[in-house]
Amino acid sequence: MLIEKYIYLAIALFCIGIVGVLARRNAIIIFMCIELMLNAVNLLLVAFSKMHHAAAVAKGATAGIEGQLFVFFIMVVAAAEVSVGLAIIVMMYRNTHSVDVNFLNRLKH
Amino acid sequence: MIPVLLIVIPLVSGLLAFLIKQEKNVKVWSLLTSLVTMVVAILGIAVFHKPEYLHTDVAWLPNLNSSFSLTMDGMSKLLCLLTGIAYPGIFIATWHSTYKNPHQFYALMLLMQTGLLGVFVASDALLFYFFWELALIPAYFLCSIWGGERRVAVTFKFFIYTFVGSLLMLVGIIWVYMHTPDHSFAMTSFYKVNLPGNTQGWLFWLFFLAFAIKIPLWPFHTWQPDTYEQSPTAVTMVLSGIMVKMGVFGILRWLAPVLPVGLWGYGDPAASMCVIGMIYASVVAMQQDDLKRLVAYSSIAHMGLMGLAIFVTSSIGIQGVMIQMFNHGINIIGMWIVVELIERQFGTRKMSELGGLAQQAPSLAIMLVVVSLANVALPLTNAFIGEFMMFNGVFSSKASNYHYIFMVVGGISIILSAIYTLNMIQKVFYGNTSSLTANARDIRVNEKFVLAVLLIGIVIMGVYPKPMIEATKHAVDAIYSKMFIKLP
Amino acid sequence: MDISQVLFYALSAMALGSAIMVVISRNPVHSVLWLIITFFAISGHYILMNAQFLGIVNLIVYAGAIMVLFLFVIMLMNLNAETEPQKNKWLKLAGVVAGGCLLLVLVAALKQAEVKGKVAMLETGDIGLIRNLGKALFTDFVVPFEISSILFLSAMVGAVVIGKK
Amino acid sequence: MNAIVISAVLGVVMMFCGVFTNSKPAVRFVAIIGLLGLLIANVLDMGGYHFFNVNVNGMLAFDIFGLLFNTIAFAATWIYFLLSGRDMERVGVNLAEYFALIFFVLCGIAIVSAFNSLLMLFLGIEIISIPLYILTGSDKRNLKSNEAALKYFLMGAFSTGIMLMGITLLYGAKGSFNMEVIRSGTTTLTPMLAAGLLLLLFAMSFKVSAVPFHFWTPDAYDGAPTVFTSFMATIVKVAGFIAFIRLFEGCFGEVHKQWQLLAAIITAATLFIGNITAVFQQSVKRMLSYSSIAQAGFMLFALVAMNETAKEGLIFYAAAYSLATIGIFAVLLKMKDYTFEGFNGLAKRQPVLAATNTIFLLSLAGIPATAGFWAKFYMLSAAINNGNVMWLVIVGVLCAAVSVYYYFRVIQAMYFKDGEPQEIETSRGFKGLLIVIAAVVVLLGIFPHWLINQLYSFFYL
Amino acid sequence: MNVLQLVWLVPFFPLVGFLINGLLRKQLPKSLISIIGSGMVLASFIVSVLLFTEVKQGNTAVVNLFDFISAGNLKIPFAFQIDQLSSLFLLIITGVGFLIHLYSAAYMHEERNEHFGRYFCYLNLFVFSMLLLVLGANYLIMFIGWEGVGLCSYLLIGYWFKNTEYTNAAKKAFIMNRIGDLGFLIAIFWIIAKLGTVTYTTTDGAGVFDLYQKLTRTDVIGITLLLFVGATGKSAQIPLYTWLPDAMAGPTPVSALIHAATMVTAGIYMIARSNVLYTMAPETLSVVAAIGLATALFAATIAIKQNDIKKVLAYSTVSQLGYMFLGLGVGAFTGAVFHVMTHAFFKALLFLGAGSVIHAMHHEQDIRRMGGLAKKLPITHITFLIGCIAIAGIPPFSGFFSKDEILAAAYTKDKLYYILGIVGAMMTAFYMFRLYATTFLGKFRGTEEQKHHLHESPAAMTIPLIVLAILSVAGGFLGVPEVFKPEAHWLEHFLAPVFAESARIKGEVHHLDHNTEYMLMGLSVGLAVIAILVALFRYSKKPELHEPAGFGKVLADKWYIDELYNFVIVKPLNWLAKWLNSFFEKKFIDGLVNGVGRLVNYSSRQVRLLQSGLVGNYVLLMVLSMLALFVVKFLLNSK
Repeated sequence: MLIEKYIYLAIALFCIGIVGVLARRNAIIIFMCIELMLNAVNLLLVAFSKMHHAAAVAKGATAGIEGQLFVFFIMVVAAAEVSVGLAIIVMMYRNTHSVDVNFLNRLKH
Repeated sequence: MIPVLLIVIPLVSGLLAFLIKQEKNVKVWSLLTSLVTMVVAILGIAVFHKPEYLHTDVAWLPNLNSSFSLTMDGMSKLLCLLTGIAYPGIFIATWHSTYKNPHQFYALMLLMQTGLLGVFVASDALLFYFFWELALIPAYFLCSIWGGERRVAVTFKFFIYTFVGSLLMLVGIIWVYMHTPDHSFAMTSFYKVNLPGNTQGWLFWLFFLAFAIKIPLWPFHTWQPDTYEQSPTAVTMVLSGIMVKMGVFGILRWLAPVLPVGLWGYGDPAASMCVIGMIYASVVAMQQDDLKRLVAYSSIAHMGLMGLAIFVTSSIGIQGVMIQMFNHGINIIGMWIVVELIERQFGTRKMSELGGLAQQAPSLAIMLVVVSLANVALPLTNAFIGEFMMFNGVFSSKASNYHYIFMVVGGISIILSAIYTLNMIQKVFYGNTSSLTANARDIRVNEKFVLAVLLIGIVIMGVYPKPMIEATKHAVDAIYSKMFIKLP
Repeated sequence: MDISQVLFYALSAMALGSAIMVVISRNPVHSVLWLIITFFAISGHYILMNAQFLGIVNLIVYAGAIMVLFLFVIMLMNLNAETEPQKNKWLKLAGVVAGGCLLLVLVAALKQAEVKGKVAMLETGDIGLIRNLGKALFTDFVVPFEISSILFLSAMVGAVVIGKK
Repeated sequence: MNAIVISAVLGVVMMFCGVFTNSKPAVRFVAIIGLLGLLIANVLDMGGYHFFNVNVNGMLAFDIFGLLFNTIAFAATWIYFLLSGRDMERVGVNLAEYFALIFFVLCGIAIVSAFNSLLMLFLGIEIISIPLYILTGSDKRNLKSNEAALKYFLMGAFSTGIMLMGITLLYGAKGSFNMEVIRSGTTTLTPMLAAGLLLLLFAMSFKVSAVPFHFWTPDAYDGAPTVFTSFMATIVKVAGFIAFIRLFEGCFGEVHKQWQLLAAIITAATLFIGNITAVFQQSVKRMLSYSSIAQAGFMLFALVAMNETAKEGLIFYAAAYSLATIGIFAVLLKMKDYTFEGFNGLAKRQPVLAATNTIFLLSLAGIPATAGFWAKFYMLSAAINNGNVMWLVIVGVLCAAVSVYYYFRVIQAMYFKDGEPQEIETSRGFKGLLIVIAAVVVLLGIFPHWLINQLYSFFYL
Repeated sequence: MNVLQLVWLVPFFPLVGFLINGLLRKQLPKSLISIIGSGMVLASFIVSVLLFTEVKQGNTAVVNLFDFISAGNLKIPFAFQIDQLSSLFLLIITGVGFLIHLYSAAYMHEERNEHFGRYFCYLNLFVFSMLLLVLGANYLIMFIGWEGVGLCSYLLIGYWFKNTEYTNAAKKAFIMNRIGDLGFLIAIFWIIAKLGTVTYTTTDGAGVFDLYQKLTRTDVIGITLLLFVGATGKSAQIPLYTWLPDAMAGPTPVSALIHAATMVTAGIYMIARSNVLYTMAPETLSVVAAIGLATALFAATIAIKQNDIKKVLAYSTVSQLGYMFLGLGVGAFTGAVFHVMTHAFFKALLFLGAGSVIHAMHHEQDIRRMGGLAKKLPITHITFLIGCIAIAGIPPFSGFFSKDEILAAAYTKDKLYYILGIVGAMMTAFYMFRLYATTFLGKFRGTEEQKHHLHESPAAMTIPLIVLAILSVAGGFLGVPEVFKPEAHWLEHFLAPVFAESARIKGEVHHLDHNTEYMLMGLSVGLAVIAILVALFRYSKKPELHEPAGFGKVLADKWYIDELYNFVIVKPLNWLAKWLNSFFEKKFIDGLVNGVGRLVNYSSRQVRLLQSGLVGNYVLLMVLSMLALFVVKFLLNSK
């Protein structure tokens, strides 16, 4: 499979994620869209990892492995982030009974 | 050694003054300090005038090739002397003024003196900039705490305005520093820099702005009348008598010899600003009712002449500037003392509310008249010598194509200065007494003493200027030769 | 067009389609479900590229754990289409346009990418196997591995600080 | 490595401290002592005493630059603990946890000052960010704190996504996360490299709150408990810069010319927006957060100029800026009213606070004889030395002049205005410490190289 | 020791007097003050006489006191030059000066002690400055004296400082003088720029008058014109004359000394001193002659309708100064100097006489309220009459000789000059005798009280009158024209060395033949006598008491020149100042400066709105900026 296709796909997913962040007001949905962005990145990383592996397969069998490990770490971090992020969102909800980010405008100017 | 003492004495004593709580004590303390400083300055000029006494060079920032290097040369001598003399004079003359928190007031005054003296003796560009800014901070606090009604806003404007200028100068200094042959901030290295013409052109404006704002030259002058008006008079004396000289001094020491091509290239526009300023300030001065503002505008006019004399580049003009810096300092301090005496006694500086003082306070009147005459540069007063040389320099300049026009138009300010000065004398001293001045009393002994010393100085320097000219001669030659040597 | 290509396109379409649905679903619960479908599609891609471990982990961690957490929170808050706040139409449009432009710009920028024409190897190569990954993880990548533990610790402490009444 | 391990351990220790003791002074004491130990360990690291010989496999690379920065960051944090540690108690009950989180942040700082792989950068930044999200929202009942935390978190996560995309693109182009590999052979910016670079630039700009990625800063700083704002706005922020410089010099140093303009644009925008917006603020706290953006603009000069002067200057800037800002925040923490009016007449009631605060403000404004002057001096020198960006230098100095406007408003309030008497509790030690810091600021302002020379000479022992 | 080396004593004495009187004016009694004041001038006079005897033998000297300004190539010593011209002026200044000091002692007796001291201190300072002016060996020293006398004039005009009108007059005098001074100053710079020196002449031929040939035509015309601008200021010529009539606000002896006898002749002295340069510039000389003549006539017309005794004399002074310039303009340097001398005698006499009258009339100056004073004030009357005859140019009084010399030279130059000059002379005779007749003849028209107190002045006042009267009568014999007696023009021979160089340049001068000269003399004397008779006839019985109307009013109001100046210069200047101060300065320049501040404030207020508080907006802005930077990188900067 040509790498461009993966690139386009990943970018498309990434941008859909961004649009989601831009277009939604629900903090949880926004957060989910960010997760979508991360997944786009993961996909692209794996694709690149395979590409580099293919290019270097003659020289070293493990070339490209760091891409996949990076994906692993991204997942780890994402998990950590989610735990903290959801905690914050829940805390917010407890205080305001809303997850609408547009209500978050006590701090401005 | 001498320049170090000049800086250290007021600095240490100023810091100590913060701790002296009694008003009387702190006054005595600062007076003594200033007297000691004066003696040191005089010693440096008269007794220990060998180079080894007058030059200090201590490593400061080896990584940047900047050293704590101080030199009291021909150029700085007169200004150090002026600062040395002015301070005791100011302290004595304002002895009866009372300030809240006097210890802070006097401490800041002494710290300001440190900055001023530092500017005059620094022979390292970075050090110069340091002191340049340091002189400003105490001035800011002095004006803002002890000034008049609008003091905070006015002083703030003054501060920011000058700060903008000095930051631009800092950029210029760093640029030049990068291009010195030995990558050093030392004055000697700066003088060796040979930059291409167009670079010198824009660098010229960077430096020029800083100095023009400080001097102040038209149209950068609007901070000045307000600040002078709002500051306590003792501070105004320092500001106008000494601090504005920093600008002129800066041009002579750091602009003209370093960027001669820039100066040649843009001398005419700069000089035009000076000339316009001379006329403009004189005309505006005619409309002033507040004594302080009047003196402020007159100072703008006079400083414009100094700028003009430098920007048209002539040896005698620069010589004139050198001694005029001193003379103008003396005269304007005299002027302020009189203003202060009037304000303290009558609580107003409005000329329209005064009048007839000549009957009630003849000594004051005489002092004011003589100082005013020096202000209009009447012959046999000190200012005449300087103005004569400066105008002469302008007229005979070879660098500018418009020097005749500059001189003639600038000369009109001589007439205008007579108009506003005489108006002032008339309104304040002549005519009938007003309700305020009916019971005026004459001046006290200490004030009389300071003024008398000033007057004697004014006349002596006006009659026999030779020592001053001699003292600055070599400095003038040095600068002048540097202004020409690097012509492409 | 061989089977892997067919699969690729199918999975891509699925991923994109469900991703769009995530964004446009009014009901947050639906969004979560669509996102899970997206993750499945992406896992499919991983497996297609012979990165089985990641494919599995993706399903377990993301679809299984994280998304459940989301769903749980949404349920907890009782969010649904009615409570869903609606953004100003223009702002929404601006968001879409901006995102679209970004897509265009990125695509334009990467069209001439230096990797153009290279192939991402499908189904072959064994770097995606647990054995290889594990070996690398505990040799070359042991430092980041340990450090990620600090990350978890801090997240844990954080969750405690925030969550504790 | 000393710093990374020990700070992590200290974090854990603090966690357990919270479990085993309820005595707040004890917790604080442990934290202060621990941090001192961390500082010493780091200095020893500089001197060649490595406690942990870990094979980092090219993931980390310790150099003097990073270690020096660590030292400064730890020292600043130590001062911060001493000055404001007591004020943390007022935020909430989890004092030990706060300290633990701060230690984790320090661990992240130690990582970002030594990363050699983009993976470590990512981890480091996350280790810094996640505790900060928590700390921002640690005042749980306070809606502003909640809001700040959520905003910070959402935007932070967003920027993490951007950064990861950037890293991915670099990986695609170069096949490795190692900075040396990325750097080697990069003589021109190919499209993918350029795209990756841009995305990384955006993400890092976000972390250092450079305009136009600064939007989170005022809100997060304003909403966060003031005591943590102090930490975030100083130590964390300059750590971001260290990472920023390290990343861009390490990866794209060779092609500096090709992205200099972008950096310059961002810098100019940061200077402009930061300074201009600060002018109109009514709250000193919020003003300080804009001021931190403005100061970031100056620190970005290091990125634009990218030479030795710039790096040395950045270290200096870090120290000068952190010291002054921590000092101001420490004073601010004692105030009940964060508006400018709250400072009215402070000089009469608390001359020491007012005087030291004045020195800090002068330092921030870059007045000579304070450390801040040299910070700006180095940055300007670096940019002038670079020569291509004179316009930026001029913008910089004009903005510096604007900065005087808002810094001096505080001075004006303290000295030239009369205000309502308000109770301010200060201990003698607090005042003494403030005086010491002010003295250091002035000392650094007069002998800027003293500190650096001391550290260097120690290192070369 | 050469007596000439003592020249510094001449200004030294008045300086000492100035210092003593100035510092101790409150302590010393009036008598001592007047003794010191007058005595010092007398001492100067004695030294001047000594010097004069030396100079008469043909000895001249330049005495260097010390280096004044010495910078670069420019060396200006503080030096005195004693030669024929300066020594003559010394005699006039100190001699007449002494008499006036003496007179003042009595005249000012009513003043309070300290003011009396102040008066004498000013007066001494004036003498000192005037002596500097004439003694200076270079233009700069002359300029010092030049400004110095201007200052003293200012101080003395405003002596009664309570009166705002007086102080206005003083101010006006100073400012008008300053305008002239600027011209003088520029001339000095011009000379320095071209010749590098301002010393008149040196033994090694490096002075201005030695090197004048190095000057181009433009230079020399420019320099002389500018010097003349200075002269018009000091010597009250068109267009700068208006200060002099106002200067009569000062005490009368001051008017006599400064505004008649000495200071105002400084311009003549200066041109006479620079005769070489002027001879090189015939164009300038024409200008000088034209201005001089115009002033002479113009002022005379005004004098006809003035009713203030001092105003009449003031305009008469302006007019006479015009004659002197006419003399200079037509090349009769000696004649002009001669007229300076005789004018000093008779005009001082007239002023002092007027002072005596005013003294007697208790400060009444309006001649319409006088009349018939001849009997009450006999000495004043006689001496005043002598003064009038002298100024009218009736032989053998001094005025005749000097005026005639000028008119004869004018005739040689251009007959029109002569005709106009003689018309002026006629008018002079007319208004002087109008004054005389109205004041001394007819009936007394003052109040009873004035009449009661009317008495002759004390001896200290009358003695100077008598001495000056004698001089007015006899002074003319120093310059008896060649026609009467060959070689009798002592003054011409005495001054010949001073004007030798210009005489050489001019070459052979065409002399009038004796018949023509007699005819001219006859004509002028005849016309003057007619004018005198008409005046006496008209005014001795029925003086003109009503307010003048028609053209007379124009004359009485001085051709409205003051109003014109006011309208053309003063008002616009004030208006400009007001506009600059209130609009340009505050609104424009300061407005710009403050505008920058306000702009910062304004943009702050606007820019902070970006910080809307909404995460969506923030992210949108971030994405848009990312887009923009991508565009910058990839489309604009696609390297």
